[in-house]
Amino acid sequence: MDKLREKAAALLADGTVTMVLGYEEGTNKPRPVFCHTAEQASKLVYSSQCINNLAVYLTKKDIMGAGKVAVIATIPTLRSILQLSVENQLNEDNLVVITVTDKDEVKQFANFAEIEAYIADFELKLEGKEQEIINKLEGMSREERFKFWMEEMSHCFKCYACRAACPLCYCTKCIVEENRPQWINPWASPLANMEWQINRAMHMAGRCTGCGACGDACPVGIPIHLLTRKMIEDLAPEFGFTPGQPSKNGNALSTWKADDKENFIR
Amino acid sequence: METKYISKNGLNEWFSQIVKSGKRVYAPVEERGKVEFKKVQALSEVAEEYIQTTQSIKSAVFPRAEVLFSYEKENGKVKVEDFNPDAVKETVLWKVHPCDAAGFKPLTAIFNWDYTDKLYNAHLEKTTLVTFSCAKADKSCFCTSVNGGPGNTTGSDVLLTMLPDGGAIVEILTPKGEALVQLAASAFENDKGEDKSKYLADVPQAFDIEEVRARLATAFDSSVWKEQSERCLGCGACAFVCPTCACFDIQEDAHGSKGKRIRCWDSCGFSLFTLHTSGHNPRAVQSQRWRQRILHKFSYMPDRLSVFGCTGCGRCSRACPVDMNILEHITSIAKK
Amino acid sequence: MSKIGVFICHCGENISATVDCEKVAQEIRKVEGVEYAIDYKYMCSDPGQTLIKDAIKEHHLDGVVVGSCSPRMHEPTFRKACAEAGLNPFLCEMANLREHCSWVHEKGEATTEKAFDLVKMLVEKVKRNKPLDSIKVPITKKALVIGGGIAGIQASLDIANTGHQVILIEKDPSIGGHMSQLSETFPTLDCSQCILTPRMVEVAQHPNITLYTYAELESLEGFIGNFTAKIRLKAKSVDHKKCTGCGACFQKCPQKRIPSEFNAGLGTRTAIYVPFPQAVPNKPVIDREHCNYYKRGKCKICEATCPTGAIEWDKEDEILTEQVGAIVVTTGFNVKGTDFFPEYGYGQYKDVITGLQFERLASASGPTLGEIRRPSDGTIPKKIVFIACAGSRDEAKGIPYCSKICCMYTAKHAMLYQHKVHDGESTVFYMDIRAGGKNYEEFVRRAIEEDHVNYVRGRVARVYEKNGKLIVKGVDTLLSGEQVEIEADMVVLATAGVSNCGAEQLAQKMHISYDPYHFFAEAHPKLKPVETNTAGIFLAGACQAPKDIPETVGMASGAAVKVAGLFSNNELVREPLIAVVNRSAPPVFSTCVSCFMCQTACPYNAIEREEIKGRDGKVIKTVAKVNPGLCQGCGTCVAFCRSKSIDIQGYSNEQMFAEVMSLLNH
Amino acid sequence: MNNNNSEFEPKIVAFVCNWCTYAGADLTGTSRLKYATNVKIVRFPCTGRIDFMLLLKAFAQGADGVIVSGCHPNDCHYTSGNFHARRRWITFRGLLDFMGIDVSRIQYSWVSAAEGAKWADVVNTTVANIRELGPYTEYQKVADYLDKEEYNG
Repeated sequence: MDKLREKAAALLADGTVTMVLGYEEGTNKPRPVFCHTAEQASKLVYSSQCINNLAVYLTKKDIMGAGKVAVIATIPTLRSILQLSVENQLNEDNLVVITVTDKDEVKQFANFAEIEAYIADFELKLEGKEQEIINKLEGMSREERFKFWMEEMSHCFKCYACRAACPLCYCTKCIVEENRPQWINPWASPLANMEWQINRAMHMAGRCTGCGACGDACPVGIPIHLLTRKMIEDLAPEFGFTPGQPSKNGNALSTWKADDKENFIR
Repeated sequence: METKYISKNGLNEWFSQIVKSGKRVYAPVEERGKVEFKKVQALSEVAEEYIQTTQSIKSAVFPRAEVLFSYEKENGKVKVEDFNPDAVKETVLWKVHPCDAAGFKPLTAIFNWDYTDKLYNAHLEKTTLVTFSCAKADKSCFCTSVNGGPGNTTGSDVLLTMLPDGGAIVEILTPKGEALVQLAASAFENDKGEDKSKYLADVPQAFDIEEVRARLATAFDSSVWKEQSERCLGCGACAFVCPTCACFDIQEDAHGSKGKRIRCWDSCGFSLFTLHTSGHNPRAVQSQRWRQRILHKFSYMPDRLSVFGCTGCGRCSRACPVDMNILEHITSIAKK
Repeated sequence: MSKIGVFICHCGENISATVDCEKVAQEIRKVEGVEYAIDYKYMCSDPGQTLIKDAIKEHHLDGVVVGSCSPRMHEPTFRKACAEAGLNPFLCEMANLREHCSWVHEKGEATTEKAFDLVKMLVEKVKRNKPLDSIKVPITKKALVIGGGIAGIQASLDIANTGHQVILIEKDPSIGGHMSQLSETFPTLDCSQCILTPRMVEVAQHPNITLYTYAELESLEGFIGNFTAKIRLKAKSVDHKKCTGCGACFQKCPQKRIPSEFNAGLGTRTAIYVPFPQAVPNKPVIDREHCNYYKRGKCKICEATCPTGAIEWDKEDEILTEQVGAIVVTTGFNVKGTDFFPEYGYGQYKDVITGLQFERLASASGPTLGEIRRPSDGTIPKKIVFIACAGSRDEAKGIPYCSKICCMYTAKHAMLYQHKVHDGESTVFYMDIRAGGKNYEEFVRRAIEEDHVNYVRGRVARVYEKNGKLIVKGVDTLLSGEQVEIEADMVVLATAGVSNCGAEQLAQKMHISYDPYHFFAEAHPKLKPVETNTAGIFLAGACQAPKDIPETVGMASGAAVKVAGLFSNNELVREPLIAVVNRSAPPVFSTCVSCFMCQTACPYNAIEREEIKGRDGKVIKTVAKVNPGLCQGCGTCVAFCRSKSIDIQGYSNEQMFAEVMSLLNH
Repeated sequence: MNNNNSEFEPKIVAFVCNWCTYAGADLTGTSRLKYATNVKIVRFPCTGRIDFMLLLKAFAQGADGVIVSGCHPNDCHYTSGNFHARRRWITFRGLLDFMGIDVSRIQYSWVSAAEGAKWADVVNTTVANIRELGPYTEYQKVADYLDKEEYNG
């Protein structure tokens, strides 16, 4: 932890960066913090408890400003950073990416290519409780699954915390704000909520890196992250990509193979 | 204004009488690891062990989405069907916390400020609040800092303070409350003279709200807003769980020649909330939206409506994905 | 508030027979935004169109829906009519009440209701149509003709003679195609080569024609007026600039037993060869598959004999890139071989031959110098049997269609046989005789009456060999109904005409459609016979369906005129139904978030990057931009764009959304 | 909603591409082949253009079934629009099924400009299937956001 604080302090002190994004102690668990001075770096903490995906801030112009910033990145954050770079959203020269290895070493990446190499060793796996719910759902009849999701969706009040917490939801104008035509009814209703989630999932197809920030953010505890997470599990083998590893040449929906399965097409 | 005692059995009797009377009863119910207000039939469904429901009960009087009126155009003529107050059902809100009940005061103030809102008042009129004093609190609670308290009666029709024997001290606060009690008058006994304060949760006061208000009067251009809001993601979670947030949007649900006009929740935390058609946004960045949220609750509302827009329920702090702890933030403002 | 005019067409009886057109018109008047509605017998007729024009002026309509036939039929007609009345043509839409309603449903309530829904759907769409201006794209006034048969030759000459450049490519070493293989042609019996070869030479010498033989289309990109064609020039291994065509090389070539394609396998050729004496260009290529040098690494006799040192052993295929504005596809057809017919001996009997092989026997330039002789022993057949419809019109063989030319050439073959073998006896087994065409019927009658060809109506069940003879077993279904058995010396099968090999792949390269038999599909069976569904690509000849020479030549000239018509303008006016990236008020400028995922999705590389600059010239943001010349309006990017920043004119999100909603709101 | 399947007339929307299936459906007409009136065709330039939201909207608006049809692989007028569409459908289908939405109510097909008969068959079999499945009330029910007691907390 000290090594991390020193590193951050150094970067700020020598003016390499204008700001360091990291974690500080929060009410119940660590939360995002923005250090602008070397002194503030002393607030930094790092542990497995750090679950917020800091990549979400990297596309917020008013927070980032023009200067160079450093971000302390967990594995999920690293994945998001790569996906964002693939999507033309990051300026490699304006970003210092730091992580803390399992051996508790502070590692600074020279470039995105290095990040790619680094995360290649970390396989994106379904967590036990995720797998549990997925198994439960797959065990259900279609009608039961529909009931399950409808019940869940009935709790959604459209606060869009899922969108706000997702590093890849960086559109200036989200489809739910689109009103010509009004694709999705703006008020909270089970159907409108479901339509929103289906859109979110479809827009994430081939992009989602499975960090689970959307699910963590949901104040009413809907396991929405499973929608995209399950999609990764299904599509990765189907379309031949590695879960959580962004591809530079297009994603699941912007590319195709002549032999994509079509047993459902007459 | 009368105080009575009700025994455990009496409580059961009263509750079943309320249900029998045909009134809808909403009470906290534990489901999917969350406690939320839900329509109930029996006292046994009501949750016991919890600090706070995730969402406030404001939706009982200010639903997430509500039809203002519906219309249909037929060969040139337009038929409008207005909102019908008589269609609103009698409702009892059971086991509301004092901080939630207190929320009804600012809500009522907002919906009757420059315009008397037909829908809100219709709901309110038919709603009776049976509030339970808080015996437990957590570090997000701060009712005592905002003119409230675990045994506060503001906004309630009846206030119950549970006693170790399973019975409760019953404070009947309004005619509505009295009427509800009359549904099972025999279930109530005379007051045993117990001091309810013994049974209330300990919620230390964190700041002096008037001091905060005074500081805020000059804080519009303070750097504090940027500092506090840097990590804010700009979602609407805080506003939607809040018992006093009343911002809404008005939307059209039009299909061919018929349609409905709908009022639905909105939040000043959304960047779109103040976006002009011209493309100009008077609250262009999140820090400005955060400032609006705080000033509105702790400065504008007391100025205009002589009531604070915060009851210290701490829901926003618990709901926030990035731990924007309002207690912490307000305290720091007070200390500045 | 829209003012839509709705015009319901009866199409004579075609629509009104099952749809209550009057009711549809009445009901639609009640729909929000419909200002005027009327039904009429023939909307596409002059008075019909006048009706529309007058209504536009009189009622100041800002949108028109015509409920009639398929828009694929008359959309241009009605859009033109609207334009003439001063309404932007793209404010006119058509509801398909004929093909999609009246013709496919029985008369009744439901059918009329559906008709109403279809019209209502388009009303909701047209409310959201925007006036659009056509896009103008420059035209490269150079044509590519693919296939050097008579169709390609005719098309090339006709285009070249209008003063435009033509590139003609032919996959074989010489142009000429099937026609050059024919002996005489029906119904005039004039010598095929005599009329063809002058045309071939003309092609070679024409200043406006660039001829590439031994060449194939590698790939095709772009769109009408602006195609980029990659052409593979297969290695000839002979430098035609140096080669004088003296022929020394192929006289000396040791590989002499290669079956000659030109002689349909009846004759042989060498490895370095000119396919036939009148070939154009009359210069050899080396068939590497059979050449000793390429097979075993030694020989090179041709090189030794070549006086000009034209042999190029290491020559490789070249890829040539050409910009062309239009393409005429004239790749012709093929005929089934005898091996296709188990009942006729699977091609194992030497003296059972195809009609094409008979052409070579009868041809003066053929392997027998025009004498009809049996491939097996070279004797002159005294009894010959011609079997028409060999494979054609036979569901069981997967060829249900009529090959069209067999009846005529079979009659011709029998005639030629009778003329050459005076004591010979010829029998034709036929199913029907189809001799539609100028002097065709007379021609067949001549065969029967003057040349005494014996016509037997019936199918031949079996042909088998029995001590040197071919036993032909059939039934005379016309007269006796009895078994007929003929001991023939030779049997000629009028085998089915089929699509040329590789037709499917070629169609896919060019993105034109084809039918189940891989013949290329014309844009409209009657009214657009030489066009394809892909603008700028035209068809001529048997690649579209089997046809005879006159028809092929006519079609080729037709295609040529289409090309000339296209080239008669400097700019091509295209429908503006293309994608556009939105623009919005500052500080956003466009909701495009520059992820550029659309670039990977676009089939035409039509999406570019555009910098939005502030007054100070500083780049504010870089967003996607659609190149209107390249965009073909498929809309894949539109459905793909998450922020809905790209929309497509004419099929916009608002329009499609409104259509779907309207269908279900009652 | 009519729950008696024998009298039940399914509402079906067909999303088709202009070059193959729309032309194929034209051929069905020209060939005077008959099919059920339940299906109404919406014309798109290409299957690649078809937004998955439109399918959801159709169901929300009361459609009981949906047909999506375009050019056979390799036949796309725009080279690869149908390939992109196919990817989208595979992804969409998996998601819908995971959410318990009845994917058997969506019939995907390739119908070329030459397959008039196939179009008639696709329509008729789809109508029969949907008739069998009955009205999609399960989905349309949740479209009613007014049901406060359940949904408004």
